[in-house]
Amino acid sequence: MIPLSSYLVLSAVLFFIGVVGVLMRRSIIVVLLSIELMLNAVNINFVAFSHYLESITGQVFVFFTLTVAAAEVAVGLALLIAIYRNRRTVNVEELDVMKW
Amino acid sequence: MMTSYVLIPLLPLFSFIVVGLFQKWMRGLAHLVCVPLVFASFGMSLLAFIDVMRGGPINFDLYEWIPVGDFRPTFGIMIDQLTASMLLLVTLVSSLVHLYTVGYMHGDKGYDRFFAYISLFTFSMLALVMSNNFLQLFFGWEMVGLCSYLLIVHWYERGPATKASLKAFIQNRVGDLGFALGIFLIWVTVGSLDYGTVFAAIGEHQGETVSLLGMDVSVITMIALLLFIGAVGKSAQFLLHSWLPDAMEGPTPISALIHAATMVTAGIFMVSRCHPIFNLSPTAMTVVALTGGFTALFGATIALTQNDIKKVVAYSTMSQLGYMVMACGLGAYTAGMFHLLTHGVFKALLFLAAGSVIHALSAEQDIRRMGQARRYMPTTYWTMLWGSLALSGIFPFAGFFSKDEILWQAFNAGLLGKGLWLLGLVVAFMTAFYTFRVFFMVFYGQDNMDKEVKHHAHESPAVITIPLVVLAVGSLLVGWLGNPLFGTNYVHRFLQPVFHSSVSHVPEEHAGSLPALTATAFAGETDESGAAHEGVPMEGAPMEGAPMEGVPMEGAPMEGAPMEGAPAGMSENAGVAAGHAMAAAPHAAGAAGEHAGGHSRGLEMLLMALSLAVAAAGIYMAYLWYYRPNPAPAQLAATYQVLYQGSLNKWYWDELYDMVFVRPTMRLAHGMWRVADEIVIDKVLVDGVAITTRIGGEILKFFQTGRVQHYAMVMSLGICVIFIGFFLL
Amino acid sequence: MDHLLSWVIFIPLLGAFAALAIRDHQTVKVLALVVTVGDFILSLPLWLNFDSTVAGFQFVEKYAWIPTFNINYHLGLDGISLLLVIMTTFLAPFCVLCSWHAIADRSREFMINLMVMQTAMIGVFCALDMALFYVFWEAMLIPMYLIVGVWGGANRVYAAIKFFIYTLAGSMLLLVAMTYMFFKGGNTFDIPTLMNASFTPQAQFWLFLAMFVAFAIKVPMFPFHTWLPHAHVQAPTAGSVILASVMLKMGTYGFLRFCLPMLTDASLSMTPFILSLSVVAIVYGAYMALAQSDIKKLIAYSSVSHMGFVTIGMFVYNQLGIEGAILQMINHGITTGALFLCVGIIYDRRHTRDLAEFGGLARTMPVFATCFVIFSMSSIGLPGTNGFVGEFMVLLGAFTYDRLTGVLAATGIVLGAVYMLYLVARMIWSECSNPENQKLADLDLREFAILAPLVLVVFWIGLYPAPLLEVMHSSVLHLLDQTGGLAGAPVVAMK
Amino acid sequence: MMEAMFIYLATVCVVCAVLTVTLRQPVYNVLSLLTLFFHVAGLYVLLNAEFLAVVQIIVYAGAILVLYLFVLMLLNVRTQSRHLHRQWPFAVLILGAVGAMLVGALHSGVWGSASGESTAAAIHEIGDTQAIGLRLYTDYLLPFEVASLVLLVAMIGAIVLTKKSLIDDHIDQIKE
Repeated sequence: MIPLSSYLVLSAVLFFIGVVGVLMRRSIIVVLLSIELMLNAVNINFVAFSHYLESITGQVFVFFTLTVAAAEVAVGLALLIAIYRNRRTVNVEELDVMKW
Repeated sequence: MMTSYVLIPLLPLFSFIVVGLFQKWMRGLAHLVCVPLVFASFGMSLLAFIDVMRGGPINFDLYEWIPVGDFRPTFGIMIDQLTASMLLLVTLVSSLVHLYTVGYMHGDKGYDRFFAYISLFTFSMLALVMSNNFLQLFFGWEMVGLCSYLLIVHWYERGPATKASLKAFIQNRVGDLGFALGIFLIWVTVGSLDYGTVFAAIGEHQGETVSLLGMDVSVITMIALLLFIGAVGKSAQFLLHSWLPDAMEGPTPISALIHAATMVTAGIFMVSRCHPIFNLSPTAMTVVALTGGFTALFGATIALTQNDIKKVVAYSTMSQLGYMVMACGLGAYTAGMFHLLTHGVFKALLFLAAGSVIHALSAEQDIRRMGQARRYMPTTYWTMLWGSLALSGIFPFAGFFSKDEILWQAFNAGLLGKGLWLLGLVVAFMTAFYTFRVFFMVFYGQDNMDKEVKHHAHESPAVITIPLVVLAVGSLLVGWLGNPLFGTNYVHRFLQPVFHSSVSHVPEEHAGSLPALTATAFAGETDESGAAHEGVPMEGAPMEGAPMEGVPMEGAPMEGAPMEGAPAGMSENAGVAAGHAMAAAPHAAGAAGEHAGGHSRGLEMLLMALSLAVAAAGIYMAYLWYYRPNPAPAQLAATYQVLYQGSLNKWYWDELYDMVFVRPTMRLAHGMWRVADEIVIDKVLVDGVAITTRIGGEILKFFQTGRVQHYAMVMSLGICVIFIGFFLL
Repeated sequence: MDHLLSWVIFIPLLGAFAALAIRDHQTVKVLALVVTVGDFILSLPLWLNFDSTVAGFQFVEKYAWIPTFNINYHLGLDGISLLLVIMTTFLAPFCVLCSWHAIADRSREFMINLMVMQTAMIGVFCALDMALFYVFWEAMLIPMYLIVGVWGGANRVYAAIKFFIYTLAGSMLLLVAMTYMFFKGGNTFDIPTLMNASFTPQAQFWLFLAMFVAFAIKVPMFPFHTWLPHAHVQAPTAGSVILASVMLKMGTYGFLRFCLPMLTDASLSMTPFILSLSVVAIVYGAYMALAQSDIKKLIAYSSVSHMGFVTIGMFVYNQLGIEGAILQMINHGITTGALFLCVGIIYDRRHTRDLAEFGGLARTMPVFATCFVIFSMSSIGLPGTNGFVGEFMVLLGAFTYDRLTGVLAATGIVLGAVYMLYLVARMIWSECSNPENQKLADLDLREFAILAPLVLVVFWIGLYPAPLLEVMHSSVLHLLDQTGGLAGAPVVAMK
Repeated sequence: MMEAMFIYLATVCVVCAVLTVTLRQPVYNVLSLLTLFFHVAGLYVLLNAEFLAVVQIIVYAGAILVLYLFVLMLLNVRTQSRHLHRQWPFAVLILGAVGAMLVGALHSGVWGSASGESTAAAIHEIGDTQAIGLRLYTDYLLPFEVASLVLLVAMIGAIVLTKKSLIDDHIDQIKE
């Protein structure tokens, strides 16, 4: 029997890889991909808990996460395209107008 | 009927309101309103005077002014003998000055305004003297100050007038501050501001002290001194004197009315009014006497060398006020008041005459550029002569009687009194000298007038000369009222109820307590100062040859309560008062008896002759030096350069005040504003907080790179810190 | 009439809403005048129907507002606030009138601001719920901020921001104190209830400190006063009048309404501190006024000095002092408001407030000069004018409580005369040498209509203040009762 | 057997995740993420969540990642010479440390035991899909509807953001 903690550890590892990805990549696309990764890590948690705590609610929540992820991708990519059109770049570092 | 006396002050107030509101449409006709009303006021004062003489004091309240808890000061009217005599003086001089103004101010741009103000002044002065409590006294006190201010600044376009007005108001305010503090202390001590209550109760607080700069001072002394500070300001006594000469920037009628006859005497009036308080404090009395004496000398020394005709008269006013204050300080209130009344008449005359000269000589005020003026203005010449004689104290003019009265009282008042008597004699000499110096320089001497001025020189019109003549006659006659030699001393007889029964205005039902309190007043004096001066007022009686009746209490409350009545009254009053009365009664009787003796009369005659001689010497010296051009004064001035310059420059008090008060204050104000307020508080402290915030923001803004990954990184760091903290703790 | 108080408060606001719908500037001005005059007339029954024998609140209205936090729409008047409300409504028409021509730009918006302002000001005095009080208290800032910031002088933005942030910073502390009192005082913001709540001495100390800062800034007490000269100088005339006459009273009113009855122990222990600051304010304000060459700044500093008398009067715990303080609040409102109106009148003509530019106005503008001198005398505290009555009562109260305080405060009598007469001498008297001053026109009918009623009030209060004092007695005695009946407070010997 | 499966799936997941984050070419990133998604679906199967496993593949692999690929191709972004952010060593270091701590904590933690009603047997009885559906359309009906709204908004947002003419018109308007 696989202990719950294995899933949790796996999920944590994936999540942190995702965070590192958000922090270290310059391309918006990869940043967005890292966010997907993080969402998936969370999903694993949900499902694992759902299984081990014997409650179907966890799976329902994954369903919602999926919805949010889809929406996020749609808007995120749309923004990406808009940015690319205006700035001709997908480099996060160059997008720094939000300062003093 | 009695309440109708409220009209005495209200008539001038009414004319002020009418003229003030409709000034624009008056067009030089203000006198049609003011003059009749002020004469009506004078008439009513006469009625009141007669009423008081027959029926005793009148005292009633109009309404409560500031009713708060126990503090219930009123506007009220009290006419006792003291007030009645002041009323006559004020309304008489005011009426005459109103009349005089019609001629003097004719054609002036502010003719109507001027009338409005002198009406307001008359109202204020009447409110002051007719008050029955300290707060209304203060009301009148400040209001007359305001009127004085407004009238000094009448010709506001002249720079000096503006400055003089400022000076007058502020110096008066300093005095008023003392006065106000005195009132506060009275309230705290006695719990009332009503004259009757205060004077009745003040004796019970004799032992109490307040601490002042670490010293314990008797509360009564403190009250007396604080009140006296007010008198110093208003009556231009030494230290707060320098506004009075400067106030001569105002038109001459107000110099006569306000700065000679009435307002400036308010201080003496107030001290006399508060004599039950002053009597209880020998310390305060000494201070008062010394201040008065010194002021008399001080004013006289300056008057010797002044060249502005009005300034000379102004300094002489100061000097004469000093006399009166001195008299009060020696407890000779009657003498002080007598001199106040006579001085009011002849000084008003002198001012008005001087004004007439100025008016005739196209506003020339420098006596060095006058001379031989008698040729152009005989009436003015004669009236001024009478005024000068009165001021110099020449028999039989008013000044002679009143001044000698004061000197006689001083002579009888112990060692201090003897010193002051000597001083008074010196001042009398100086007075005679400078008065006639002016007189001779103006009316005789060398004709130094400008051609242009001489061309226009003329006798003043009747509206000006009539008041002069009236006052001249007055200055001849009024002294006889207080004549100690022939007939009755009416002034003493009339004022006696006031100064002998400090609570003459207390309603009838309290009459029983009067003798005891009277005796208290006596006792406070005789015990402390040890002088016999209060015995003096009774000397009018011995003259009459009716020793005991000679304490004729015409005032109703005292009726039937002469000396033998005193013990009866006393028995009803236990406590300290009774004890004092016991001690005082024999003394008073003794004093009366002593003066019945012939030797004091002979002495008095001798002293009179002496002072007359001194005055005559002063006049003669003036005659020698100034009747014809004479180089002697100039030589003398050159020899004693220091003294001459000192006197000419008023002993540099203006400069001193400028250096000690005015400049440092202004500099301190500017400095404090620039440094403390603008820089330290505003810029450093208040704006400093804002600037610090801003600097903080300026530094922190560099953390806001606008790059989302930096933000995320910082966020991660935060999480990291939380984690580490979580695991470590 | 039911809900009279609510009507008095909200009629100006309704007027403001009505003005929003009107485009024409002239119509809005007339509307504003009608509304303010109507509001004043409406407020008179408050006084006439006021039962001066009752110590508690009258004309009370109480409805639940935010039940979650036990916040009520609770209004009422007592003898302390009644006169302040009347004064506010009395002065409002003059503010409208004096802006008639002076505010040429966006006058419609200005009038709307004035009316909103009035609602908030009256609301502050009437609110009996701290939350409601706070709402009005803060609501007042916004129109004032706009009045100074939009219609002010050259440096208006700086002044407006300074004024706003400074007072807001104080208000924050008030909010904190209020919140604390809410929780410790039995989950209520109700002022009459909180007056009976007791807080521990230590809590009182901190509450007092927080409220002190809030109110001291508003008064303004030394050394929190520096926003005042800036705001006054920059504000348009109506703004200055409101600022000086009404807004400064909010601070002192706050002390009377909150600190004295609710935080009795702390008030008592802080009294020496407050009295010292007040004495400093009197002397310091006078000195500052002496150094000014800008007329408005001079009057602004004189306000600091005069408000010192008010704060002294409140903290001497006797009837004379407190009633004197309330009366002095009214007097200062009338007198200083009138002085600012006067300055506005000549500013309209000359567009300068520099003292050096003036002189000899008595010649060209005699009626104006007369009014100005009268108001100056009132400011100096000459007997017969309103200034004297309040000042004398306060000083006598102070002297009764503590001799030294009384003596030091009394020096304000002299200093006040010095700077005010200096102003009068430079402006009204002296030679009319500046050619620009020689052709000045005297007051027109509108300006005369502004000043004449104020002159009458000056003399009325000066000579017959009894009607005003009468309504205070019960409330003030009640307040003294709440502070522990300190009428016979310790008399400290003169040092 | 299950353990072996888990180890395989977990290892591949971690490797793919690392590759996703580190590879230079965006296409490779997407492809490795795709692989990861498949393996996560495998994990779901291990956890008896067959329905979610399928949804994972359909939505993530089938829709989302395809969308990414489309965008990549649409934009044709050139590979950058420097694909890592300057702060990457810090990020790795700090987050590695935190991650290690967290992993340690999770690993050694004691987790609650089963107590719910949705046991494996219970789910088996009606089927995974139906179990989710029952819950979704009863207890979570409102969130479900809100989710649909979110999607709608996202859709409209995406259209508005990407519709070239709209933005340009707006910009033109501003410029005018």
